[in-house]
Amino acid sequence: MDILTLFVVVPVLTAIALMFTKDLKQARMTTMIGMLIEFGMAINLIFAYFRERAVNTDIMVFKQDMMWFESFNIHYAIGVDGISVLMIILTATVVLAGVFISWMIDDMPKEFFITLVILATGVYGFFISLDLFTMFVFYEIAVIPMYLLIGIWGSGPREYAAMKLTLMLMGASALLLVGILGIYYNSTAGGGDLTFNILEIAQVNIPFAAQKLFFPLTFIGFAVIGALFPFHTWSPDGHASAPTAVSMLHAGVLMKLGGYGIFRVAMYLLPEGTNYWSTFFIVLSVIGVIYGALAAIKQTDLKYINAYSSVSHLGMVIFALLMLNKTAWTGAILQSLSHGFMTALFFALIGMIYGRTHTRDATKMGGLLKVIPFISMIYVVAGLASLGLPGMSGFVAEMNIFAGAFQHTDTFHRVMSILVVSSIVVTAVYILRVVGMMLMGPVRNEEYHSLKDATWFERVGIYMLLIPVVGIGVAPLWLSNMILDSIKPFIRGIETLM
Amino acid sequence: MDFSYTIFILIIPIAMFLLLGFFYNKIKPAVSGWIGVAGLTAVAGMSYYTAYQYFFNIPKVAGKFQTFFGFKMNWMNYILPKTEDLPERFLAIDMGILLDPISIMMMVVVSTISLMVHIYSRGYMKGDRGYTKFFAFLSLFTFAMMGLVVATNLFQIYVFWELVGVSSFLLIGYYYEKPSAVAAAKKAFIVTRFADLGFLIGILLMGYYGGSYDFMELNNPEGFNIILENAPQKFMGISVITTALILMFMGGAGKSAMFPLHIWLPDAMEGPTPVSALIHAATMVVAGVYLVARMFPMFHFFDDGFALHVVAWVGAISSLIAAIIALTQTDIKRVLAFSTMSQIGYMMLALGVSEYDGHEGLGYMASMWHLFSHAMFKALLFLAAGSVIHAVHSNYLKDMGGLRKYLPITNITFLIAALSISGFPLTAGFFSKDEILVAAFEHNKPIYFITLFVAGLTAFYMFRLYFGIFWGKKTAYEHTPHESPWSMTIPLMFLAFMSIASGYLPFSEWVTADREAIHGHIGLFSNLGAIHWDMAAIAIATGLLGIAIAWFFYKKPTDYPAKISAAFGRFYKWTFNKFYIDEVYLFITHKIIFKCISTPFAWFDKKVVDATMEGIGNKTVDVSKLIKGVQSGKIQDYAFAFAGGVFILVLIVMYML
Amino acid sequence: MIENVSIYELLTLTTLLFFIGLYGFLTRKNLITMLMAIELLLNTSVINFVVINKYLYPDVLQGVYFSIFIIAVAAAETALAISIIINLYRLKTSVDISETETMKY
Amino acid sequence: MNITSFLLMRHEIILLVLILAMLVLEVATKPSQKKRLINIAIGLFLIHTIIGFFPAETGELFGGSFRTTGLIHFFKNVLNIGVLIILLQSADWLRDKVAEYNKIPEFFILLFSSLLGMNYMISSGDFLMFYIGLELSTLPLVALVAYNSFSEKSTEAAIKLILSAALASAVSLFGISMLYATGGSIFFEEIAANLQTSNLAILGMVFFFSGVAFKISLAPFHFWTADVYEGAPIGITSYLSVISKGAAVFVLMSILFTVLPALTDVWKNVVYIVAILTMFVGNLFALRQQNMKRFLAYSSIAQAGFMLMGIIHGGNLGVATVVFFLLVYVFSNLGAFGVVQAISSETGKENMDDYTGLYRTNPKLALALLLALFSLAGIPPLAGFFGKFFLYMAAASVKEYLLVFLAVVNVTISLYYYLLPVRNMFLRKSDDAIPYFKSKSMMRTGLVLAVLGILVLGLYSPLYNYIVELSASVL
Repeated sequence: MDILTLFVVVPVLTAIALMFTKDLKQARMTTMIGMLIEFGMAINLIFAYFRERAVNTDIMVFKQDMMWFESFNIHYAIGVDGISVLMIILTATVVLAGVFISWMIDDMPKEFFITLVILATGVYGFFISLDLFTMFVFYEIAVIPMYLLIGIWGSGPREYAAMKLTLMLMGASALLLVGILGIYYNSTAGGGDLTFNILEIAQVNIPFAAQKLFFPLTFIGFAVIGALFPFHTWSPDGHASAPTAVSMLHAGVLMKLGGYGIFRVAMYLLPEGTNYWSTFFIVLSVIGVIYGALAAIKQTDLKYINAYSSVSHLGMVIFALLMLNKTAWTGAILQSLSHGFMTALFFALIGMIYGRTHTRDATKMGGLLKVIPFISMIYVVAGLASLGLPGMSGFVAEMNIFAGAFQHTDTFHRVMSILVVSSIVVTAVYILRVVGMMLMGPVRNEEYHSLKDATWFERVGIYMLLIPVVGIGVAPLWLSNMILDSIKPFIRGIETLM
Repeated sequence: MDFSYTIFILIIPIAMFLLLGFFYNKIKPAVSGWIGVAGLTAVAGMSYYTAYQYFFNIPKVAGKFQTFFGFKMNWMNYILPKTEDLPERFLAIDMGILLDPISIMMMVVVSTISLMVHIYSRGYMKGDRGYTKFFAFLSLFTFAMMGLVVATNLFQIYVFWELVGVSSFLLIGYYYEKPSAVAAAKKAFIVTRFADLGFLIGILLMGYYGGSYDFMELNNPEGFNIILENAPQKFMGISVITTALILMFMGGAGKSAMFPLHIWLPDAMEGPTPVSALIHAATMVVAGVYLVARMFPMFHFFDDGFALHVVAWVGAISSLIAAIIALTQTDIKRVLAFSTMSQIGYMMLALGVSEYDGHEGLGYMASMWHLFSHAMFKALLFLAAGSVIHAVHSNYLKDMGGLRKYLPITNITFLIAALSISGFPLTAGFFSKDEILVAAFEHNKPIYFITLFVAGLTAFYMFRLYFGIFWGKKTAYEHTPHESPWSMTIPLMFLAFMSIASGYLPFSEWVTADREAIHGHIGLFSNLGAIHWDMAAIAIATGLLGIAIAWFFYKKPTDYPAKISAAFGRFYKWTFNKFYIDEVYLFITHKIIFKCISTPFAWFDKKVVDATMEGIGNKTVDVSKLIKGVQSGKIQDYAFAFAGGVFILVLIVMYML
Repeated sequence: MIENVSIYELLTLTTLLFFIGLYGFLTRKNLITMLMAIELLLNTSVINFVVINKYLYPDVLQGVYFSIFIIAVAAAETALAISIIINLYRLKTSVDISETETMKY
Repeated sequence: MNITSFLLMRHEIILLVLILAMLVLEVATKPSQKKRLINIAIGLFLIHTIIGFFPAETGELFGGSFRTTGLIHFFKNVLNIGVLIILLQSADWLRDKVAEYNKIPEFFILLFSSLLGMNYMISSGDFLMFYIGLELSTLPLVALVAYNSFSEKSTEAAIKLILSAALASAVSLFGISMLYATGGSIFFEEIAANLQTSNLAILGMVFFFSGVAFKISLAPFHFWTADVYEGAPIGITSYLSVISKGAAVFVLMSILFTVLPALTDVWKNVVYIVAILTMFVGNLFALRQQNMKRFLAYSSIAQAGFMLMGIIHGGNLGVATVVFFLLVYVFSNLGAFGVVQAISSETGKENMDDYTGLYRTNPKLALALLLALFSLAGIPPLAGFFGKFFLYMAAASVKEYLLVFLAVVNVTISLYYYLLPVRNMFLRKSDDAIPYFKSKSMMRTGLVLAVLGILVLGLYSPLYNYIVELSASVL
């Protein structure tokens, strides 16, 4: 079994093992072990990747190709480049942290962890697959468990939120499917087999008419899960109703599928389409950035605030991707990573605070710094990371994005870039607003004085997410280099047009 | 010459921060206090040693001080796309330590004040819950400020710029249970953040058009033509570079509380007094000045100094407004805050009126000198004020008076500082301020008169303060105020000494725009030149006039002040309310941004975007409700549908297609 | 092959019959009558087959055989239908079509 | 032609033997012993199913009125498996409900003869054989629908079915007669050879099409479906929804492809319109259903709409995808119906709300239903996804992107209502949830078979490749 397929196999085995567990203890131990193995593999993968990269100059390494459905030339084709490696590490970390955070899940723990693990399977598969069909399969595998996770273990209007989320994401994948089929049936320039293999499709240039038609389908198909305005409405409700670990996984990893897919499929395979449509989608993404930030100002529910800030941050990712230059793309990938860790951390903390105060309404809390200093300080740190404080991952990512954006000298791009840059102020406003309301000020509620600070497993989860946030922020060089050399082959297709 | 040890100037504070921060509940307060002092002593020692090495032991080259790098590493790279004449290339971002006269001077200032504040805080903060946390934050700030002053490039300066802002946020909000403190902290951070937006955009533009962030490359006059070729765009008649510079100055104005971005500074006084002394008087608030000084060649050469004129006038206006407002404030820390603002305005305008080479660069030297001496006496003023507050537990003049016999040391030191800031002869303030006046006089008459006027006002309100606190009416104190402990008075005395002594440093030889020793006017012990008594006389006269009026009004309680304020009426009210600038901001942020933008957005999101998505779903269900009657349960209807279906299909395929 | 009657008349006849049958099926309220209408419908096809066979392809007797089978099957169909209708009558004591409208929507 | 060549009709002959055997046993056994017949019959049919998998040679009989190819053979096996599962699932119902009326053997006789009719219909080589097969498959079904002769619903359903069916067959006969007139023969080859595009031919095609569409329950010929499904015993409902629909689709496809290639452009339009209409009608009606049987009825209508996408393609690829989808559909639908039947035969509850909190009381059943519904909705990695995806591929390969788009929109709609039972079973708790019960061994075997199919069929690609090979030979 090759190094990549294991990433899909291990979770499946974990799920199977989970079916035989009796109670919470066994279930969480099993999951933790499985996910620890996964995490170890992810760490190992990055070293393996560097070793391989040293001798192997292909776009993708660790390639595996297995014929699946011969008549359609559908393969089980996998492989990774630097970007997918990073995404896999992100996934492994967030999932493991999520397991720790949901250490005390009481209702149907076995089922919870099984569903969670299946979700993880889908995500891993998505990140390693090179074949559009395989990719699509894993994409849907990753999306569907959300319904059960939110619906069963959620809170508030969970049924509504779960249904909304599932339908919108599935509707998106419907568009995506049409786009993929369109790509498939144009994937050969006269003669030769049709193929789903991304790398092979990238060799032929798809007729412009087809690109014009299928780019928006593919793009929107992915952008919905990337919470692009105006397709973001599933995310606030979904996040708000989801249980902690699921919000973490969802905001931390699942929403990254969008940007990743746009980068890997839509823009890589349909460069001319990208060029043709970029203006339109840039406008959308910029609206998303500003709009998400401004909408977050008015929210009082912590999870809603984070959901909207995710809309804003991920809008930045899409914006950066559409800037079509290396710096911005590096920024986009970094932003995905940083947002992944940071938001996961945020949701973990919100979950802890909610578990203690039983409210998510920031206006009802106050002075938490006094009663639960550890959680509160970490919350402040996460907040600072989110508003792009130097030394945190967010700053590095945003700076790359801005620097890339400012390399366009025409007025349209300039205006858009300035709008996006100005979002950092709004971000500061809503972050500090929450910090001021919730953590600082006098303690509003007397029984808060009896609250306990984070437990050991919560601390483990927190540190797992905090370390990368700071790490990326302090020493971004190796990371950006790694991303850069993975981006080069992708940018080429675009640059020839510009 | 090897300066690599300077890296420890950064490492020690951050190490202290991590140590104190992670074990804030393990370490005993006393211990943490000593850790802080010890660390800072080491840092200060190293700074002094560096300064000594740099100014005395290193030969100048062609009469210029050279630039050294204590340390430099590549932190990140951007890719600049290839243009028609240039290939695709790296835009490197380094982290490092740059040593040249101004950075070393700043190192000395920061480490000195920080050390003093550490010592002072051991007494001032005794018995506070977050004692250890406080020292951790102080260390963080020291680290950030040091990183800022030794920055080798624009990007590094921005990085530490933000860190400074955050540590300022944390320290202002130190008493986080006081809502006012929280509000002040938020205000400070957000206002400066807004200013930094300009800074950031400026940096981005500069990076793209200048092709580098590195000061050495940007500030080297030979490279300017190339930059101008790469940046041909003209925007309202000025080149992109100048736009970038002005935007960067916006950031500087924000940090240095220049009009109209000064509103956060008075509120920032909510923080503990040592913090106000360190951050909001001596070091952080002069970061803007430092930035302009750092980029001085660009400011000076592009569009023949357009940006520099902006700096000059912003500085002048700020100093005037601040001085006027300071007249009427009753919270002593706020008075000091406004005087800080006005003094920084001095430094700005001094830079603004300065030229580049030789004696023309007098303003630059003056500004740096004033920065130095101001740091000393303003820190002293704050610490003394802190000692007073410590004694009477109030910030307001009305609760004070006749304290001179209770607090002798504080009284003396405060007096020295007040004299120094009023430019009393032979104090540090006298020398540095006079250089500024000369520079202004030589290059820009209107600004000169503003400056002179402000000097008078400064003298007046400082002594209003002094008499109000230590003389004036006999106030009855419920428990008699007592002099502060040694840990607090020693820094006072040291700084008092400095706020005289720093007047006798040969700045004109050390810190100049083109780094060549120039002919200063006042440098008594400098072998170059002697006092221009004509200029000095005017200044002294103004200062003494101010002091005299203050004496006349406030030494004994009189009713003149009431009369005057009544005479001014409306104007007085305006001044007292700081010209309602805060209210304007409040209106913009709350009424406009919150009410008119954010709320509608939230509404729009729920009611329009979301509703549309909902609507699609609901409509589908409605349709299915609508058509349910078709399934009527009657066979004959079914049969009719059947037949009709056939019929229509036939029609379609036969005639329509 | 009937003298001076062309295929067209016959086909027109069957078509008419077809629509009459359809009309009957759609309008009658009595299940038995509806069955008769069905018979009419089936018979049109029977006639069709015979006529087409006789007029167009007289050499092979496919149509004729087909028609025989149709008649047979129709008989079976009717028998089945009648039996079920009887069952309905047993339950509801009525053979009106309106008895069979309980399941809808 | 010698006697051995009759072995081409192996399926039919064995079925006939089974029917006769049941007749004999019916006479032979005492009423008290009749329950045994259930196991015997199922055992016999199992044997038949197994025999069906032995390789069979292809060829023609009766001068071409009966023909069999690899694909037809394979498809008959699919039907057998389906029927076997249905039998297993309805064994309990027979034992508990039907035995007292002493009508057990008839059930098998009728069911087998209906299946026999299907087989003949599938491998018919001329319209006569086709017509006989059609009727032979329909009439016993009517009897079966009316099987519970004391239930008014059942009777009503039967009447609706027989009358509509009669009308449909009459119309399609009328159409066949026209095709006969234009094609000059009732043999498929000859019609295919000398049929030209003419209004009469088109008219005949549409009439004929509507007759078959009725059996597939395509809109607007689908109205009987929901009512009959609701009224009929569940076993029969699943038979209707899976076997007879599947067979009809297969026949429609092979006739359209092999007999009416001359009219391809015309029938493509017809199929196109009907496909879109069917999908939307099925989904929109299914949205609000409460009765699980009606719900599944409409969902199966929508599924039929999807199948037409493969027919649109009009080539080998289309055949392969449709057959594969049918195979998958058999398992998915039977899984769903099986659970419904298990619950209804245990508690008599058939409403969606009765399923509330099912997972906490009967996790296995709930899981089976979940898988079945997800497979129907086309969620990977379940078989249904692959079935649907290949249909899209088929449609997209002839550039019918609009059709694919509408189809995926419908999938999204369908997902909504497929999730409703899931919501009730998993998301909600209920105090009066269906208490835990242990279903009989046969029922369990049936469900396990179905679930296994759902899980394995899609991922196991050689199966699909095999179908591709077979379908290459049919056209």
